[in-house]
Amino acid sequence: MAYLEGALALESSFVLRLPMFEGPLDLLLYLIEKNRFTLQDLEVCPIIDQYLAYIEQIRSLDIALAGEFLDMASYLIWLKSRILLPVDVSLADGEERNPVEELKEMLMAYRAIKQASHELSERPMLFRDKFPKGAALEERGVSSTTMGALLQAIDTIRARTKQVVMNIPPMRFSIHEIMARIQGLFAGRSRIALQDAALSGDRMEIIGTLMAALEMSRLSMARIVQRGLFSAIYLIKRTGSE
Amino acid sequence: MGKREIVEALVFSASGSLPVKDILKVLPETTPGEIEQLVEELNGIYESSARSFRIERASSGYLYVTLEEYAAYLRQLHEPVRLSAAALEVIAVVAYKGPCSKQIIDGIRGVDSGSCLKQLLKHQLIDIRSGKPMMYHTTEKFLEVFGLTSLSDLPDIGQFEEIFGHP
Amino acid sequence: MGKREIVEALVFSASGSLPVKDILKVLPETTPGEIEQLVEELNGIYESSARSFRIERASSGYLYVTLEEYAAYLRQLHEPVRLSAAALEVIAVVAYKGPCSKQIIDGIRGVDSGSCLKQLLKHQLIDIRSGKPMMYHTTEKFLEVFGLTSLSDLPDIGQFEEIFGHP
Repeated sequence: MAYLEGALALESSFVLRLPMFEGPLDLLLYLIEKNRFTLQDLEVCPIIDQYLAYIEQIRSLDIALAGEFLDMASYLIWLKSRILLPVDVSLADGEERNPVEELKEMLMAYRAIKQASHELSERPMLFRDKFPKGAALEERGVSSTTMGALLQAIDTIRARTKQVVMNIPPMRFSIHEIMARIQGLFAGRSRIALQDAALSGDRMEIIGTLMAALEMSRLSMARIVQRGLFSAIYLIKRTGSE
Repeated sequence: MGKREIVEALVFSASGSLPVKDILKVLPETTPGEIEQLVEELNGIYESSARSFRIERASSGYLYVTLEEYAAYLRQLHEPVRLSAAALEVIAVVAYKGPCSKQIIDGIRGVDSGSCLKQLLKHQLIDIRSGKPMMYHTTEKFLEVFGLTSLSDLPDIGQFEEIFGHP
Repeated sequence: MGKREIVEALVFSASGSLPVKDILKVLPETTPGEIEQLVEELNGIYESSARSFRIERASSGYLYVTLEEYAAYLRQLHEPVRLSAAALEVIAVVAYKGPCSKQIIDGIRGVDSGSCLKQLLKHQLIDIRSGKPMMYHTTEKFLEVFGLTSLSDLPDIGQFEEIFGHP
């Protein structure tokens, strides 16, 4: 696997090398080119293996990898299994599109865009290769502008006022008060739903109640029980003998 | 490509006047006197080839201007100005929030919007509905400048997320 | 002062590109063909007197720009626009595909394009058309920046028709 040796040789410069790929499709195109395949006579399996090995290699170097690369990896594993496993006759009667063809089409579309963007960047570009004459001084009407400019303005407001927006209101609920309230509820029964302990349903109160429950659990005053993911949380009273 | 043409390109590309010190930054071996000499040469070339513009000395730098005899034609062109970033913020608030008072606009932006409101009023992008407090609202001209047919053409604020991330 | 110099002064005084229709407003007896002829003459004069700028056809009009050989000097004064490779991919999708949603752009590129869209919006190379989903399209400024008269000036790219011809 020559490409892997290459990858290892590049180990130290990986951080610099990685952004070379704009995304998983870019990496796939690179591997296809490296193997001297064309999209028409593409052998998918070796490319999939190399892609997965490459991703593994990068992950072993502990470099954070964009989610898209991993999504593609799991898609390719699925694709390979589809290719290697005997075709299910019920699925093979033309109803479903050939996933290999779909991948090829994706790659073709991406390659075309990559080429187009390359050609665009080769053109003499204003503000990079040539500069327009500066604006005259006089002020008259207002030039037409873009919706994007409007959104940009809103984003600027948001960025500037973020601190105000993020300002978390002070905790108006004392954890000890809530603990005392829960104790009171325990007087009549040994098991209460956590949400019953938050009287107002106020976000801050719910957080306060959860913190009170955790504190009570820590002090062995109650046990916290939840039957399943997202199901109701209950507090069960613990007695001294428990 | 000589020094003279580099000076020409620099002044040419500047908005308004270009300070001499900016020219010296790009051409460090030059002196202000030399630059003045080059500018005179350029104006000589423009004059002898009957060009419609000259370079003028302006406060701390140089500036391209068209000759006065062309003013009559130029005035017919509606040379537009760009709205300042602050004015864009204000118009964005008024457009999305609907008719609102200065207090509300200031509150959302976190800064005073007085001079922006004045600028927008001058350009007729907003108008005032009398009352206490006065309410500002967008105009037909606003729609025109932003290429909208009605305020309902404004994209949904929630949709910004895809570009600007979480609020 | 001839027509040619009036055209020169008009384009010269404009910030950004001057639409042909604005020139026709000032010089109503002229035709677009004649204007093109005059612009060619002007560029001839600039070339023979070794000027550092030319008039270019851009978007729907004419624009003064400096010659490429001066770029190295000008970049020291102006913040040059640097589009990332990713942003160039996004603008290529929007330009070739025509107005399209973020989902489509992401789909073709295989990665999220949010930050690129933001960058391109900031440079006003793309704009938004509201709707569900929001659609992105290229702007006049895009044509100006890439020296195009219209989107149909874009180089033909192999297989493009068959890939993008039918949505």
